[in-house]
Amino acid sequence: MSHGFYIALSYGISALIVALLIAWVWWDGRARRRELAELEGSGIRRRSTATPKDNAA
Amino acid sequence: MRLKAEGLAARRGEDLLFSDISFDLGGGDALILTGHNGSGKSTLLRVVAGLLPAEAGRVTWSGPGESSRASEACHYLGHRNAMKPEMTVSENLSFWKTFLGDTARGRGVSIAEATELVGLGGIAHLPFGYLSAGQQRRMAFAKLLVAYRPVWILDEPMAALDARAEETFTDLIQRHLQAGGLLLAATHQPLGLDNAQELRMKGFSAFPQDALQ
Amino acid sequence: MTESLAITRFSDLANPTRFLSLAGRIIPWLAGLTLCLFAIGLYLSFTTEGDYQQGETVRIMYVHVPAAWLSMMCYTVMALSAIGTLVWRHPLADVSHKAAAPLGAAFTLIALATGSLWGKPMWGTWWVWDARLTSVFVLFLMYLGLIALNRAMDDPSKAARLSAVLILVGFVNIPIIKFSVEWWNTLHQPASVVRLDGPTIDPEFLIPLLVMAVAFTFLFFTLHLMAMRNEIWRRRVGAQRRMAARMAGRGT
Amino acid sequence: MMTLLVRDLKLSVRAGGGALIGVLFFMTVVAVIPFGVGPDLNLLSRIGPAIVWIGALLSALLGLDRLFQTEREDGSLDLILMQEHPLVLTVLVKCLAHWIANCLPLVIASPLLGLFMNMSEVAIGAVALTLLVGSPALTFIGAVGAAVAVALPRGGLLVSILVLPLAIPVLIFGVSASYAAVEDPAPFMPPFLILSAITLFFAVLGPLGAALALRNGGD
Repeated sequence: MSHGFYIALSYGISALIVALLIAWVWWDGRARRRELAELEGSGIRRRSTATPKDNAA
Repeated sequence: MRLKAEGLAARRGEDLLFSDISFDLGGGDALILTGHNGSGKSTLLRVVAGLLPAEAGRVTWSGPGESSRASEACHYLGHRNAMKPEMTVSENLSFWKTFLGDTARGRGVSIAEATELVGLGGIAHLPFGYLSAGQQRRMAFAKLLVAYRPVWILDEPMAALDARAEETFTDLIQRHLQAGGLLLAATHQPLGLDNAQELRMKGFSAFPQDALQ
Repeated sequence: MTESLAITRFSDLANPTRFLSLAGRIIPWLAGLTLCLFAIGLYLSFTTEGDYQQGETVRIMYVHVPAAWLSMMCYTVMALSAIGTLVWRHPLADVSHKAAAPLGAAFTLIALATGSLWGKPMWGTWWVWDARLTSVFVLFLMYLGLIALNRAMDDPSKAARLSAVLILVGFVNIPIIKFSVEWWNTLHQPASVVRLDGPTIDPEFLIPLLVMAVAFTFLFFTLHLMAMRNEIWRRRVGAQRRMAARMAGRGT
Repeated sequence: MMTLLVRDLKLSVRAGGGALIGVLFFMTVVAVIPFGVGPDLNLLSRIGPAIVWIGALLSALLGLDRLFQTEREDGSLDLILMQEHPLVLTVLVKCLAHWIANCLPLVIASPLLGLFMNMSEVAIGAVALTLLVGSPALTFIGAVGAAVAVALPRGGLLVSILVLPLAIPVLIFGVSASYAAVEDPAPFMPPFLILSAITLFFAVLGPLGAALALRNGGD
C-alpha cells in the first residue's frame, strides 16, 4: 500500500510554494535596494542619513 | 489650418448657457475665454473638443491632410489631469504619447525633454500620486508636449500654479503659437499673451452674444 | 543617551536603522541553520519506516503538521505585533505584522494542500468540512483578506493600525469559529489527524516531525526578518520619493 | 491599443487594484455555502457547479463599476473619447484587460473550489471550461452597465442590478453545460456551443452599447 504519487505531489507542492515565497522575498529585497540606490544616486538622502552602518545593511 | 465655429449653442441641463457663438482661428491665433463662474466657458471648450453635443451650430477643422473631426486635432486639458496616481510620471506620459500618437510625425518631444520643459526634469520616475497639486498640473501640461496636436484647449491651465510655473506655461504657450499652433483657453488670470483675442462670456443669455472683435 | 539602560535598549530596537543592521547580521546565520535543519529533517523523513496503518502517507505528515503549526504560530506573531501597533505604536510592529501576512498565507496554503493530498488516499476525498479543516481554511481567507487590506491603502501607518484591529478581532474569532464548527459538524470521527500529545505517536515518527517543525519555524523567522527588512526599505523608498518630489519644487 | 491593455493590466495589479479582491470574494462566497447548507458531501457535490458559477458571476460583477469610473474621475475618459481610434475598439480592449485581470483568476481558482465542493474531476473540468468560455460574456455585458452608470455616484450597486438580469442566459447555459458533462443523458456540446455563441454575440454588442453610452453620457 504505497502512495508514492500523493507523497511526491505533496512534497513537490510544498517545495514549490516555499520556493516561490523565498523567490518573492528575495526579489522584493533586491528591487527595494535597487530603488534606494537609484534615489541615492540621484542625490536624495534621508534626513537622518548619518551612520555608515545604514549603508552596509 | 483653420478652426472654425459657427453659431454654437449649448445647454447645461435644461438651461441654455450660450448661443450663437462663432469664431475663426488660424495658425498662431489664440482665443481667451473670460467671464464669471458658470458663464459657460468650460462648456464651450468641451463642445469644441467634441465632448459635449452642441445644441446648434458646428465646429469644423481644416488642416493639412487631416480628417475634418476637430476633436482629433485638439489637446484637451481639463480640470482633471488625466494621469494615474499609481503609475510613475514617465509611465503615464509614455502611455499618452503612444495612445494619442503624433499626428504630425515626430513633432512631439521625448518624455525627458517634456518634463525638463515644464521645469520638473529628473523626477519622472516617481509615481504621479507623490507629486504636489502644482507639480501634477505641470506634468499634465507635459502631456501636451509629448504628443503633438495643433490645437490646445486649456481649461483653467493656471490653477494651482505658482508664479514661476505660470511663467513657464506662458513661455510654452508662446512657443506653441509661434510654431503655428492654435490656442483656446478659459482663464481668470491674464495669460500674458500680447496677440490674443478675447471672448467675454456673459452667461445665461437668451440673446445672441457678441462674438469676436 | 541619558536614559536608563532599559530605555536605551528599547529605543535602539525601535530604531529601524538599528534593526536593519541587526537583521543583516542575523539573516545569513538563520538561513544557514534553516538549510541544515531541512537537510536533516528531509533525510530523516525519507528514511523512517512507514506506519502500519497509514502506510507511506505518513511522510506527508512531516510537511503537513509543521506547516499547520506555523500557520497558527504566524497568526500569533501577527496578533502580538498588532498589540504592539495599537498599544505602543511601535513602527517595527507595523512592519512585522504586515510582513508576516503573506508568509502565513503561504504556510496555510501548504497545510491545506498537503492535508488534501493526504486525505484523498486515506479518506477517499480531497476535502471534508470538518472542524479543523474548515477553521484552517477560514484562517487562510483571513490572511488573504489582510493582504488585500494592506494593499488597498496608501498610508502605511493607517493601514497598519486598521489591519491590527482586524487581526485582533480575528484572533478572538478563531476559537469561536473552531468551536462553532465543531458543534455544527458532529459527523466527523475525532482524531483522524495525527496528534502530537499522548502516546499515540511513535518516537520513530516524532523525531523527524520535530526536526521538520523546528526547520519550518526557522524558515519562517528567516523569511519574516527578510520581509520586514524589505518593508522598511519599501517605506524608505516611499519617504525619499516624496522628498524628491518636494525638492524638485523648491530647487532648480 | 496594446499600450492601453498593458496600462490597464499594470493598474489592476498595482496597489489598490481589484484583481486580488475579486478572487478573494469568490472564494469567500463559495466557502460560506457549506455553512449554510450543511457539510453533506453528496448534497455539495450535486449543487457544486451551480454554486461555483453563481460565485463567479457575483465576483465578476464586483469590480465592473470601476471599469470606466476611474477613467472618468481623473479625466482620462475625455482624452480617450477624443481619439481617432474607434471607441468600440477601445472599449473592447478595456474589457479584455478587465477580463484578464479579474475573471481569469476566477477561472483559475474555480478548480480549487470545486475540490471543496467535493465535485468529481469531470465536473471540475467542465465548470472551469464553461467559466473560461462564459465569463467574457459577463464582462462585455457588464461594460454596458458600467458605461451607463459611469457618472452616477453610487454606480456600483446600480451596475449589479442592471447587469444581473442580462447575465441570466450566461448562467443558465454555463450551469447546464457543466451538469451535462456529469449526468449521462444530457449532451454537453449543445449548451456549451450556445454559451460560446452568447459570448461572441456580446463581444460585439457589449462594446457597441458601451461606446454609445459613453458618447451620450458626457458631461
